[in-house]
Amino acid sequence: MKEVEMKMLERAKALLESGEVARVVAWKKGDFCFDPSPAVFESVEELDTFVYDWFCGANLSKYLIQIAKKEGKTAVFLKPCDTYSFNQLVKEHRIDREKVYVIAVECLAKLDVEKMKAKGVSMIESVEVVDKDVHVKTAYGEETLYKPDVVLTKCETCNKTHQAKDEEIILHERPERDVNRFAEVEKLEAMTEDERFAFWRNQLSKCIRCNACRNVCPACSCVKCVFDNPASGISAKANDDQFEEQLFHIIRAFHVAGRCTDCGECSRVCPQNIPLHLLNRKFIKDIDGLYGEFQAGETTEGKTPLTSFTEGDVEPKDVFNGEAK
Amino acid sequence: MQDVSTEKKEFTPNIVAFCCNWCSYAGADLAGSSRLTYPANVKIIRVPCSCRVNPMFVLKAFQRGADGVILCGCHPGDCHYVTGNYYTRRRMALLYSFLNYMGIEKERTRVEWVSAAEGARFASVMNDFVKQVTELGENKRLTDLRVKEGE
Amino acid sequence: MQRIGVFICWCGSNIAATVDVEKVAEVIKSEPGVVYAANYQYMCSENGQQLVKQAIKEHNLTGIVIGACSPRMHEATFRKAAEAAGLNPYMVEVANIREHCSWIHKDMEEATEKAVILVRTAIAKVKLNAPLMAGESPVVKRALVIGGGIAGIQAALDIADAGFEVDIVEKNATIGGRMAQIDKTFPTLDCSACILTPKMVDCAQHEKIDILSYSEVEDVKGFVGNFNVKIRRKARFVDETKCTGCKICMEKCPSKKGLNEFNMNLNTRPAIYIPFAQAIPNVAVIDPTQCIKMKTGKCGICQKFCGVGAIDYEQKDTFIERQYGAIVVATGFKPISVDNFNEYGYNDNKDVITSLELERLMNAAGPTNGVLLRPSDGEHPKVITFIQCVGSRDTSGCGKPYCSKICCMYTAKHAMLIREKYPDTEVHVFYIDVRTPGKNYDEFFRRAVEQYGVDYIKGMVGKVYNENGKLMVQGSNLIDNEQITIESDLVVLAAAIEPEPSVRKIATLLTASIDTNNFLTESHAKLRPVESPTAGVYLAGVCQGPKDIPETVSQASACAAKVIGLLVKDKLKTNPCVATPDETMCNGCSQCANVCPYGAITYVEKEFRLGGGKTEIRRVASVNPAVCQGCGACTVTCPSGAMDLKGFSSKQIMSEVEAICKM
Amino acid sequence: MYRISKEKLNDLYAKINETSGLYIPVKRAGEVNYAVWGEGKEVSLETLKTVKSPKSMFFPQTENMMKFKTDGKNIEVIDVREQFDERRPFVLFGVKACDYKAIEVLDKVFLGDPVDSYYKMRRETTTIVTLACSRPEESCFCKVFDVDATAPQGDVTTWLDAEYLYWQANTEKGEALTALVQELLEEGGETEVATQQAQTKAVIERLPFSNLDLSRFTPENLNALFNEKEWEEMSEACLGCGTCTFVCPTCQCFDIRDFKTNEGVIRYRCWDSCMYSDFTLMAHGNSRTTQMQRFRQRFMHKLVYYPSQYDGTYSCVGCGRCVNKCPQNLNIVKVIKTLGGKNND
Repeated sequence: MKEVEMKMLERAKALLESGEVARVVAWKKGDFCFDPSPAVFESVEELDTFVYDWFCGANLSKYLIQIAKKEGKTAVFLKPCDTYSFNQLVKEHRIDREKVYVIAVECLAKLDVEKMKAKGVSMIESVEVVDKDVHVKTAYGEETLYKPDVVLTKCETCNKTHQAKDEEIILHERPERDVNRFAEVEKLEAMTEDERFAFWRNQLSKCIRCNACRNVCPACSCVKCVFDNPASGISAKANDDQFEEQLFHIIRAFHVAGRCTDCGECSRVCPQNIPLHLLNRKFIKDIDGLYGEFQAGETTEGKTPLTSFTEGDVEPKDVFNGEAK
Repeated sequence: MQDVSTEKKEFTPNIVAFCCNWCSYAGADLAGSSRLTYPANVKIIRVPCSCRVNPMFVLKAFQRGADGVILCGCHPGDCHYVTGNYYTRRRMALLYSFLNYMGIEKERTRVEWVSAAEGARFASVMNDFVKQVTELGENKRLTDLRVKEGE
Repeated sequence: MQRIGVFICWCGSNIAATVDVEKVAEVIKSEPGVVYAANYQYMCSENGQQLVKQAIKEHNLTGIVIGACSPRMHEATFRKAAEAAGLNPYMVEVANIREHCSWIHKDMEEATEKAVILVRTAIAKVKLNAPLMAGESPVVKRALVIGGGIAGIQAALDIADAGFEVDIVEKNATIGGRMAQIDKTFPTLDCSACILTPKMVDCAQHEKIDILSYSEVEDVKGFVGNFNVKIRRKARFVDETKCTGCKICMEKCPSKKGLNEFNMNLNTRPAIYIPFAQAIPNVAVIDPTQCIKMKTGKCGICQKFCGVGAIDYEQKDTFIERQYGAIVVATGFKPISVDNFNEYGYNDNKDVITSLELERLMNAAGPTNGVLLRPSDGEHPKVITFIQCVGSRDTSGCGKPYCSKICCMYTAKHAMLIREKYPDTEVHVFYIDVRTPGKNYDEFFRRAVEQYGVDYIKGMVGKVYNENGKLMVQGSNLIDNEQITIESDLVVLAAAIEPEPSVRKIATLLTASIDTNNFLTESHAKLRPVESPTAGVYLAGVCQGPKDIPETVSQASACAAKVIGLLVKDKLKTNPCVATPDETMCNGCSQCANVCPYGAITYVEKEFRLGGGKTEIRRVASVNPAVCQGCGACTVTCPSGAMDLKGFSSKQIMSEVEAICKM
Repeated sequence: MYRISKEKLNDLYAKINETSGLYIPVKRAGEVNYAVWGEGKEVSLETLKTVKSPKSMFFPQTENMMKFKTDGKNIEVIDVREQFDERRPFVLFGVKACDYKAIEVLDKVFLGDPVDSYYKMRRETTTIVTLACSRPEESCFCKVFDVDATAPQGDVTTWLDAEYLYWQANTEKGEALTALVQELLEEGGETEVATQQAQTKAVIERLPFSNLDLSRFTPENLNALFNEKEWEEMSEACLGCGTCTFVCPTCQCFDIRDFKTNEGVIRYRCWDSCMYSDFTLMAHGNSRTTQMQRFRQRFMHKLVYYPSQYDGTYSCVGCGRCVNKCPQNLNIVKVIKTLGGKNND
């Protein structure tokens, strides 16, 4: 990762120096080794704090909606999953593709510090990854964690490849894996209605309506969200009732259905660790199963499954009768 | 309701039916002019096309205590607006499947295509849906308890 | 503050017998916002409307709710009444307490309770209604008639006579349609060509009519008053402006094996041809599948002989675009394929023919010059058996469920003509019922039976088979309750008719709805029978439903009257219940345009103030209110709810939901 | 000082529950939050940081303020505070030192003039049992705000080690609660507690954020701080979500909204966040139109405006929840380090 980071830094410097781009969207160092933040660098000097490490899980594409409107070209480092969001935003005319210089960077899965802490590691001082071993130095000593246990949930089943690039910095190809991203959805589908209801009640009752999932979501790019708009008839600032906990997440999932690229940011940012990606994945799974495989963000053109149809589409009642598959 | 209410009988579900103006609403009119009966707890909201029905409306109905929501439109291919019901079909197939995934009883939601000529079918669909929801009982999972506060 | 007036109609006893209308009015009086509530026997009557008007004025009402029959019935009536009293017509809502309440419930208490809820729901909605103003759009004073059969011809002539430009688009090389193929017409037995061709000539000569033959509608954009139509002028390989119709090319053409479509493929024609003698335009056309020059590159005889140099083998399809204010669809019909009916042996026996084929065999300009000779051996048939309802009233799935309406009459006509011309011929007709409603129709049928001695047999035919060169027609005689077999020389099938298949494409282009049998749907079966639900589109002839020539002509003239009524207007009022985006919330994602069936949504770049002196340019949706039909597909696609529908706003519908759920 | 063996804690909870409601860290669907105790619930006192702070005991995320009952055209106003008398007293159990300090911060706002009767009622009928920290982590910086994590105040203070919960009443309310559960308690624990306190203090000294410099956050520097150009850069990654404000134990902003019921209207208040774009939306427009302005507001309030109003008390207690939970790793520590004073470098 260090090697990749150096190459990225080199390119960022070169692009800024040459004036080819006016700014670079990337990550900057935090106070620890595990808390980088998205950042905009506008000069070579600012790049002092540039970082690209195992904790750069944030999807930078949504920032481009505003940033790319600024004068000049913007360079951005995008991981494979981020490129889908980027394409979807280009498709929805939220980003002018011409104004962005996309540098595709390798990912190899990012780490989730909360999962590491949950393994009992605290006072982390440094982290090094060698293959599937995560070597952690802490104030209390050294520990080694098994990487697949502590990657971000969104990285667990990721098989995405770069869909947009003007150039790439990839030193290690992530091997193609045999993963089923719908396994958890299938598990829920196999439950009874009562069990599913109990599962989601339990999860959604934790929701504090902080809107982190919505605000981080690249598909939630509305100028004004219905939930913030008193005129919409469903706006609310808190979940005053269990119904509202459900309403918010149902409507949000529906609004991004067919547009959600499964970037998994919603689950990453949820302070209560609600597996929100399982909501969006249900829509993705249904769309794939009922209307043919569709991956939002693969292209920057064309209609989405919910803005298209075929005359022979499955009838809603047959979805339940199992005749649809 | 104070003035014309009757004392609480056994459970009668409250059903909201969204009907498109051109086919299903006309079908309901035909059911009426043919004097075909269906339970009074079905209440119809007229929309220009089934594609006007936003999932928000469906959820709003459940929030306010509806026990079942049924959406009726022209038969696929016969939409007055050519393609409206095709979008409805996809939207509602996905929405209802999703609600069920959240643990909401799938029997509470339905989509039916009823043409202007199908008065009898309109009545029978409503009778059947009311029966189905009655068997299911009260909507407890997707209702807002505040709504009935003070009753 | 809202001042709502509520009017509960008794509809005589239609509502009042099941709903306690007085109680409803009484209960509703205490609803917040309601300042006036009344009930009356017939709200739609002159007096009832007067009551509404008076109350609006006296009580200064800001909105009214009528509890009455379906809004599909009288919404327009009450809107007009409101407007007359100075209230915006869109401040009216109708609670359907008849079709959706009194007529379907028996228990008075229950029905009354429901009526109250329905009225409350309408009140909840009307409180959120906004006064709407109908927009205006200009009217292009030109009409398009699609189809050049008798329906199209009649409509075009009537419209043109009123002084408006009309274009007839006909997919075939000539106008005339099915009627041109018919020999005689019932019930008068006058010669079809004799009454049709003068009308065809009138069309050709009318200064207001432009005939675009051998052309098809390719694309339709726009809306009532302002359709933009793209028309494909198919390459006929003959310059229409030069060809004089001299027919030398037809004589010289060495390829003469093309099937003559006009004669129902019963004989052949040259590769270059004029469909029939009276064709309009009287211009040849080359069939590229038969033309030797076009298939092999060698020949070119017609070009050599054409005195005016009209032949152009290189001709390509061309496109023209024209604007129209109104469109008449008159695409007509075709007989169904009888391939599905193996039992009648049509495909196996040359002497089993359809009625339209018989028309050509009887016609002086037909393949046999009007002498009735059977196709197999050219002999005079001595015994002819007609079979009616082939594919009509057929619920088996092989044919059509509807009655084709014209077969009884034309079969009687055929039988009569044959008996008249060849009295030695025996004519049998198998029928299920004989349907002859119409002026002088039954008399005509009776003449066939009584004067001409046609043998009508009530019963169905089970099988037609060939035995020693004779066609054995095996059927049942229901009157005598016996199975019979008739040894026949010729069997004529009265095949059902169906809409010309190209109508599907036309319907899609026009966004006109179509029924399960592919007939175009009229706006109202009784009260608006010639209008399509798509504004500005009118229906004439069989494309709308089976009908005979007089009916077709009536409908065509009715269409013309409607079109004239539209074209005389300089401007049209548009439906104000259209989608409208809140630009401050729109993010220009294009999802709405993706689902709009009318192409009513476009995008514009607009500058918005962000506060702090900053501005931002954003791409936002813009709806053409004259094109939008108000379906609302876009509103649901828009996640931010920036797109809303006037008259059926999200807030209105949700308030209705709330009112309904509050039981 | 008393102690109770950890095995008997459930009995303790049950005993308290006999007379009072018990609000205690409970694990649900993997996360620990304060919740009303009940038999079978998984109590997790060991959890250092509940996701939400215990402030919701006194200042719930949503709270009904009054109701309007409509009947035809008549409206009746119902004061929900009249139902307060029927409410059970509560014991808030397991409050960490930082969170207890946060309650003091809230008290200044809600119990100062004008008194918030809703808050006051809840506060008065609640007995607070605090719990000392024994294993602080890198995101903790309560020491910066003079909080002693090893000796929290409250009506009762407790300490937890591998075997026992140690118990010491501080107030009359605390004594009363002690009397109630006396039968479950035994004497002892001073030595163990002292040892634990010493150990924990040593860890706290070594925490990376324990020595942040706040010296620049004074009323005199208000304008200078407000106009710092760093706000722009610090806030550029801010999503404008409400996570920091909703997990914060001292954030106290709320909105008042109406909900339409079948019978009328419920007027309730609910937490609001200054990070939200429409937080300052008023009839005339919005006075904070950029995320930078909102971001600046939050930290200026915590570190400058609040202390100016309340005798220098900061409205941050160093619990570190925002450090852990911000989706993009922005937090008050980064603000303090950037603007707080020279000694932060």
